[in-house]
Amino acid sequence: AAARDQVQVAGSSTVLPYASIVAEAFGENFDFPTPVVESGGSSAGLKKFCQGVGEEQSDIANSSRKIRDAEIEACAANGVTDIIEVRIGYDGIVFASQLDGPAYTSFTQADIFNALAPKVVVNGELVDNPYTKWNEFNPDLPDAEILAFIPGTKHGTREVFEEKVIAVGCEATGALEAMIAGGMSEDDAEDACLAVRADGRSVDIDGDYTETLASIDANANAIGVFGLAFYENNTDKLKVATMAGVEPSTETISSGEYPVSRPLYFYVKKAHIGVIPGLKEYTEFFISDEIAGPDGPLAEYGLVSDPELAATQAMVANEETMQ
Amino acid sequence: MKDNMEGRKLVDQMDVKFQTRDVQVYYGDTHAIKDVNVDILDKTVTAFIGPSGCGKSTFLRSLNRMNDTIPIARVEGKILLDGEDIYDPKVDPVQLRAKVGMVFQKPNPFPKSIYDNIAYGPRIHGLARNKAELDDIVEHSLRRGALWDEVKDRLQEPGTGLSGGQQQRLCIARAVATEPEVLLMDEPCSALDPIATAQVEELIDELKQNFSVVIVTHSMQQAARVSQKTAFFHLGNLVEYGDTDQIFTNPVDPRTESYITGRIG
Amino acid sequence: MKDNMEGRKLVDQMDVKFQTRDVQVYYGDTHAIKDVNVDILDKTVTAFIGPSGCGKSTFLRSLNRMNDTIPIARVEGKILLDGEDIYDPKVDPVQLRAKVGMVFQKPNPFPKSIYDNIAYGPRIHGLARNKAELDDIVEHSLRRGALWDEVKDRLQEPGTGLSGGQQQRLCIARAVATEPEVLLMDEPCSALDPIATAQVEELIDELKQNFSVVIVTHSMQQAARVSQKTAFFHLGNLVEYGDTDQIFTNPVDPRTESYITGRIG
Amino acid sequence: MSPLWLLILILVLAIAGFAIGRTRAMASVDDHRKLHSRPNYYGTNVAMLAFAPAALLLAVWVVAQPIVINASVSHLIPETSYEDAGALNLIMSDVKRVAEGLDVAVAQGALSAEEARSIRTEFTDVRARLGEVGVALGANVDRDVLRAAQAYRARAATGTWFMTAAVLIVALAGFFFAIREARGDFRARNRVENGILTLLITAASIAILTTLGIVLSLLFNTIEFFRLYPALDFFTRLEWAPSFSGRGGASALGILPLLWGTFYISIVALLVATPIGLFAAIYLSEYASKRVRAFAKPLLEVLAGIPTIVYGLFALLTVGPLLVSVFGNGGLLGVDWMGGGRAVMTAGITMGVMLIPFVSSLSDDIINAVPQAMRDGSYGLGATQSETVRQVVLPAALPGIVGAVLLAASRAIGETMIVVLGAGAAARMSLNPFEAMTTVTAKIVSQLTGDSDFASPEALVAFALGITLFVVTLGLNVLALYIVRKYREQYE
Amino acid sequence: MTDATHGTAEPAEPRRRKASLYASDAHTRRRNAAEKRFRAYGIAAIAIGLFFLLVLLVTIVRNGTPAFTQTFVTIEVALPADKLDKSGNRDIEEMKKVSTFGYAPLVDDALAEALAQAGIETPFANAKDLRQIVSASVAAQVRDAVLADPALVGTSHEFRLLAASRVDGYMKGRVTRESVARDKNISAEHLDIVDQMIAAGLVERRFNPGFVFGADASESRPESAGIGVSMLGSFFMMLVVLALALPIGVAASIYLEEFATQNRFTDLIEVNISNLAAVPSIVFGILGLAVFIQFAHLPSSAPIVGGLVLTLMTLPTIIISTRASLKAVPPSIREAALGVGASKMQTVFHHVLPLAMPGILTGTIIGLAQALGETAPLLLIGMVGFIASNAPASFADGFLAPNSAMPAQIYEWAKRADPAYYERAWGGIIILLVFLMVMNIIAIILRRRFERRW
Ligand SMILES: Nc1ncnc2c1ncn2[C@@H]1O[C@H](COP(=O)(O)OP(=O)(O)OP(=O)(O)O)[C@@H](O)[C@H]1O
Ligand SMILES: Nc1ncnc2c1ncn2[C@@H]1O[C@H](COP(=O)(O)OP(=O)(O)OP(=O)(O)O)[C@@H](O)[C@H]1O
Ligand SMILES: [Mg+2]
Ligand SMILES: [Mg+2]
Repeated sequence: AAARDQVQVAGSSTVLPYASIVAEAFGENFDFPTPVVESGGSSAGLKKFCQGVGEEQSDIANSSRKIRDAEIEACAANGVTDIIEVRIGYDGIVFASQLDGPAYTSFTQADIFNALAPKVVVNGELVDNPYTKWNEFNPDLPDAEILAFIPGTKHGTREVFEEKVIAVGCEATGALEAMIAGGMSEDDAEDACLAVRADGRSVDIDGDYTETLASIDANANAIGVFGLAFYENNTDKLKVATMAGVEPSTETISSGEYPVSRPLYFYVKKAHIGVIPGLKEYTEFFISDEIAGPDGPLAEYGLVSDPELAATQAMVANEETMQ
Repeated sequence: MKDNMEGRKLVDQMDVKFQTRDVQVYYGDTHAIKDVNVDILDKTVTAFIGPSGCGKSTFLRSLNRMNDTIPIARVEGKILLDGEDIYDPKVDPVQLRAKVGMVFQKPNPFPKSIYDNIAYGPRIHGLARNKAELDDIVEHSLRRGALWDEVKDRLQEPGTGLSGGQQQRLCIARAVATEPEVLLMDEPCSALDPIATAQVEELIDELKQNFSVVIVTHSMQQAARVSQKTAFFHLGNLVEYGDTDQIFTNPVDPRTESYITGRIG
Repeated sequence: MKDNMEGRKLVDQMDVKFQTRDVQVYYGDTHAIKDVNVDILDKTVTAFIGPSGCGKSTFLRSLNRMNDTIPIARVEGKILLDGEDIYDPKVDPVQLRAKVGMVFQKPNPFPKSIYDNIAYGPRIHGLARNKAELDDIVEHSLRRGALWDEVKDRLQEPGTGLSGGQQQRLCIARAVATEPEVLLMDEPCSALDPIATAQVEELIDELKQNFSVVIVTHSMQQAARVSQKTAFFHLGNLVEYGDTDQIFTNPVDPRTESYITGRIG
Repeated sequence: MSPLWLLILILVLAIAGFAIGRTRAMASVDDHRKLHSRPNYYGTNVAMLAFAPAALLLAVWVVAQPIVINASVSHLIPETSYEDAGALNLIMSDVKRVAEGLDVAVAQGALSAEEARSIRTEFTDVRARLGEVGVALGANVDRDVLRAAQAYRARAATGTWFMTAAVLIVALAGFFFAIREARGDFRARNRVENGILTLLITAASIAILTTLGIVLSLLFNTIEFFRLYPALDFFTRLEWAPSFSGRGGASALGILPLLWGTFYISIVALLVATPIGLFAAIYLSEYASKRVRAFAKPLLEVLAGIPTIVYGLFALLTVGPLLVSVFGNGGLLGVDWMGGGRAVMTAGITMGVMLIPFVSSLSDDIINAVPQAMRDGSYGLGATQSETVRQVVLPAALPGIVGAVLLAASRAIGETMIVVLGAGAAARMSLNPFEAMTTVTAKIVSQLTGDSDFASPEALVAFALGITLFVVTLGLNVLALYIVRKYREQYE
Repeated sequence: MTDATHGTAEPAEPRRRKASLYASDAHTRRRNAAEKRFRAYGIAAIAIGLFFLLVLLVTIVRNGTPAFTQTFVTIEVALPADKLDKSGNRDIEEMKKVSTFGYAPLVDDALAEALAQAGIETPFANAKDLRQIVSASVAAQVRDAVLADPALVGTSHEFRLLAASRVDGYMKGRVTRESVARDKNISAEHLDIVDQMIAAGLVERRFNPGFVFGADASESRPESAGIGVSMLGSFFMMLVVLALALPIGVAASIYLEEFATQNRFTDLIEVNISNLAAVPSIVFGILGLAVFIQFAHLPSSAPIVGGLVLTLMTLPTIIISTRASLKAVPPSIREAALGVGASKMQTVFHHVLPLAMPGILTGTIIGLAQALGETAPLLLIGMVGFIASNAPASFADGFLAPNSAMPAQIYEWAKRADPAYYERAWGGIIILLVFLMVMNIIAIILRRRFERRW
């Protein structure tokens, strides 16, 4: 078999747009061939990545979450030990509704929890969620039927949604306390907090944001969960909701004002650096200021650039691996 | 409508079943039947004889519009059944075929049980009110087809597993079961032994009491035995038609004579 | 190997073509042929007669192993062709069938042109060196099958578009074209008019100069005319086998007599 | 000689053999009619014997040689440098990579053949040299590895040499053997046909191999899954709710709601596709003019070629809202059965449309193949065309039609996109066909392409789902086979 | 109809005797009504099928046709030597050091210059703000042109540049002034400029060959994405599928239907095959990844692997349909051939197979259609994602070099955020369907030739 001459990347479909922008620019500006960026999910990408070291193995795994310990172990078992972790920036997670739909302007995490949790606190008591309209628990919200399209359990976004929205809301509304008071252990209660109602007002979307968008299109009152980049490309159809009064944007997210976001990563196999042509160059190019900086094409597309980019650049330059 | 009136006018004898006027049948460009005019009488057995390939089957099939199923076949002229033009657009070929039954030259049992083969016609025509009646019809028909004794123990076995002659009798029984007014039989005894042949001939005799039977046969003896009228076809033409006795003893056309005495084929 | 030796021992007369010993044929549980022992001679026409459904076709088909194609059929006993057991695993049924040709009871032309129907056998057996030779074979075979005059202008038309009798002759011509040593004919004249029948009988006569012919027929007259040996089957048993003259004039078994005189069927 | 060239060589030999065998057979008799088989069979026999065994040997050799050499070379690695078989394995893959790297380097001229044989880690940075030619190495090359790699190359070269010799010998042996056989009385046809039969059997066993492959590629991960997640829960739990937050066993991964959704949606799809497809087939083959048929049939087949994503969007944007406007709250019927556009019905109907050609086209061919004599027999009894079709033609065509419907059912079970977009992602066990449900297949895809930890039960469950679905459909197929056998009717 | 004109209601009489042929009795009328109903069902079935087809096709065509045209901006771009080739000796290696980031300002300036020449006022102080009018790919386009012909340096050259997707969307009516209000990628001022540029003939919408023949592009520049390369990927995969699935499928069917004696082993194969048809396609992807890539070490993302996986996936379809049509050939045909001394093999290949051909071809058509439109298994063998390879360099490369496939490309596009990709996805579907039709036409013609009744 002839030697492979292009960088092979696999993994998260959330990172894919950014990776493809970089790969394209890389192919245009370097003598190396354009890297191949496969999609298929963080899980599949990391699995491929951890399959082993060698020419037939992939060089980079894109991931919309941090690699897990179990995965690092699995990697090590296959001889993949030296891994460089590169954080490329943050992905903002926003709520948006139809352009002509009601305006959701004063959301808090508690509102979302009240709307979507199976059990909520009403008058200090934990009851089955009785709400059918938003203004039933928050008069500032529109008089509209509750219908939310949230990421399905396959998506990493769901985890962020659960932890940064639902869990926070659970605590804020006092539901967590009520559960513990009702005799649940703390762990169980935290678990129970994360559930969503199953009566059809909360709809899981296993597909992509385009599917959520199509669903929103068909339901005037509905709100959906999107990535910031996706929203910014579809302002002609979507109206974004504010969270705790803050409108999501690359600025508010990078400053931390807007609370719901998650870091995006890619992982590089150190053993391949220096042998796969262009690997190091691609890695450095990805996080260069020109690309990943606040004025680069990635930010333009919707990536919240990492304030600590310089540290990451230094780490890559030194090929520092995870311990 | 006009055709219809004309048709009715033509009926002068009450015992004429089929009248055909200038019938032509084409297969694509082949002219298989030419100018055939024949009156087939009721309560009579008519035999069609003639060398192989002369058009007997073709003509027979045009009497109950079975030629409709051959895309390239085309029938011209007029065929009247009881004075009504069977090619009239108003005529439902289904009803026609219920009246004019047919036994084909090649036995073609359905891939069903023997019982279902026979019961098929009565069922679709609603001839039986209940299962018992249907059983009766099946038994009666198989008996008439001289097959009952051979198959009475295996009525549920497939009809396709019968011997050639048995299949032929099955098809006869199947045709008889629907009680048609006219029965067209294309060489019904070709695969039968003399005894079975005799039984079928008996059946034909019995049928003619009430109905009209047309039979294609290659056996002069059989034609002479069972028919009252005989039509001799040659190369698509109806050469001679008349009383069987007369045809066999004193044919008018030299071709008929040659055929009967075994000189042309 | 042992079978084979034994087989050779059994050959005492040099002109025996087929020897069958205790042949049984079953269709599933049906015992269709029981204990048939018969010696079929070379350069002789043997007629199989018997009532419909008695097993003539079944036995005939077991002579060239056509029964192999019916999954439920099972043949037991020994059938020797020129002293060799044709059911021996070493025997290639294909070669056997090339030697022992067959005309089936129901005409079954290929859905191909008339020419290709005839030419198929010669082609696969490599009987013609070139197109001209093949043309010759086709013409010759069609002539022997008494069909040439009727189809010579339409050789490229499909064989399935022929009349019943024509199809039968086509199948005869097709079988003859491969020049088999033994020809098994299952009611070859059932759909033929007397003249065509006479021509086929002539062909049979001609064939017997060199080959062996076995013919199933329901016509006593035909059996008497063409055959030298006659076998009479009844309910799966070979009731009587002997010289045709003797069978027809002086049958030994009462059943044979009843059948020939038309009393049992 | 490289395997490819060797293959070409024996192919040439086979072609020559064909011509020679043919000629020889013809020359061996005075009249070619005396040949047992047609001359081409003799030629083919020679070609076959010259080619097939040699090619087979070549294939086996190409696969086996690395394994054998691997085993012999691994003895060169001192036992002190690894702890277990796994570690040795790793080292050996390094050896192979170095050996291949040296090959590449030689091929690219970065190293001379002599250098490749003799370089030493003490004097050369092998990793760097190989990196120059683009060969990925995991670590610096140590002395033993390089020595082993060099041995590996040497043995591989010897092996290739032997292979060339052996393959050529076998090819020539077959060639001459068959040439000698090419005589008039030889049963060439039987030999060739046996060869073809072998090919046919091989083709048929590919199905078995595929099955085996599927089972094996799912099995290990399935076992791993059941190590992490109790099998009893998986098979009996009525809830499907994978969780994300690393809460361990808190995920509910019961297959039953998924299986229920699979069958519900498939049945709706079949209820749509079978009657429409069957009636379309009947109309096309029995009633339609040649013209209409020639035009409508391929058009319907386009339905099978439209990418499923289009159907998915069609379900989501058109069928779903339409159904809601009929069955939903404030709909035409004034009932409130349907909450949202995503429902079993939505996906089922859309999938049914996609499956129409599976039923219609295949059935049409089968119905068309029923002999005309069957129809004639029925018409002759005064049956109408529809009676003929229903009672004679369809029963005769039944086995084929069942095959077509089964194929459609299979497709329905295996479909993802329409389910995800039409029926939703939520697993539910309900009888209401207007509720959202999901299928096993959809979940296999989503768990495989999701973001969860690949070593977690949430990701591994995809494999268990796959194998379970496999077993379930196997059972259904056995049942179908049994039923078809029972009702099979054969004409003529 | 007949019954209507002669509709004298006679009592239902089970045995019709001497009734006129012109008048049908009640029973016949009932049967004829059933007949008409039956026929109507047939017509209705076809009508339903064709109706859905029509709806789908109209949707596809309506959504997809805009993808075939694209908005272009035609301007002169000055290529100053001091920026592009500082050393001045036209050394390619040297010139390559200037990246697209270096070229981008040239295009900005050229735009400003062109506007000035056309007398269009811009509200922007900075030429860089004009960049949003043209595609992000233009810098690369100019750079490629310069590197291909270094003599251009120091001159001015006219380029036809792709307009940005927002501008294109404005031309196509997708982007409106209201929607632009909240869009950070373009502003109303840009649209004003574009309006004037149209008037000045600098901007035009024309057929876009790049869409049909080009390669994929990244998320940020939908205007330069094309389906051509993935079409080649599909083409090479279909070659593999056709070359393997058809012969193997037919061979397996022949064995099972004509030669195999019925025993446990053949039952096993039979059940296996129908079961394989029910295996979700993604599982074939798992198999392909394990067997072809990890075990056999074939390259990942390669059409050959995709072809092999799709072959395995298509086989059951072809086998099932082939077997059904072999079964439908009447036994008398086989007997006829065996009777003249044909071997079983000859019987099958000379008579049975040609008669079964229509069904085989139908299976092939449907199987290939399925294979051509399948995405899920490709996901696992690395053919879905951003694989912006160029057209394969050689025939062998077509099988081995990383490539995507049409359905994967469409699937990817459909997921992307920019609505311009949505239109391209539908456009891709049109091309996929055309590809499918072209592929099937031969089979359909062949099938018609083989069709006959006996
Ligand atoms: N395929 C079959 N399956 C089951 N039974 C069969 C099959 N073929 C023939 N039989 C039965 O075997 C017996 C002998 O049949 P065979 O066809 O040999 O009769 P035959 O003597 O040729 O009669 P005919 O003169 O009517 O052709 C009959 O009872 C028949 O029903
Ligand atoms: N389907 C067909 N297509 C074309 N020609 C046909 C078709 N059927 C019959 N013919 C031709 O029409 C002529 C008459 O055929 P027909 O079947 O009526 O003869 P027949 O008198 O019944 O002969 P037989 O006694 O042999 O059955 C023959 O020349 C025949 O070849
Ligand atoms: Mg006839
Ligand atoms: Mg018989």
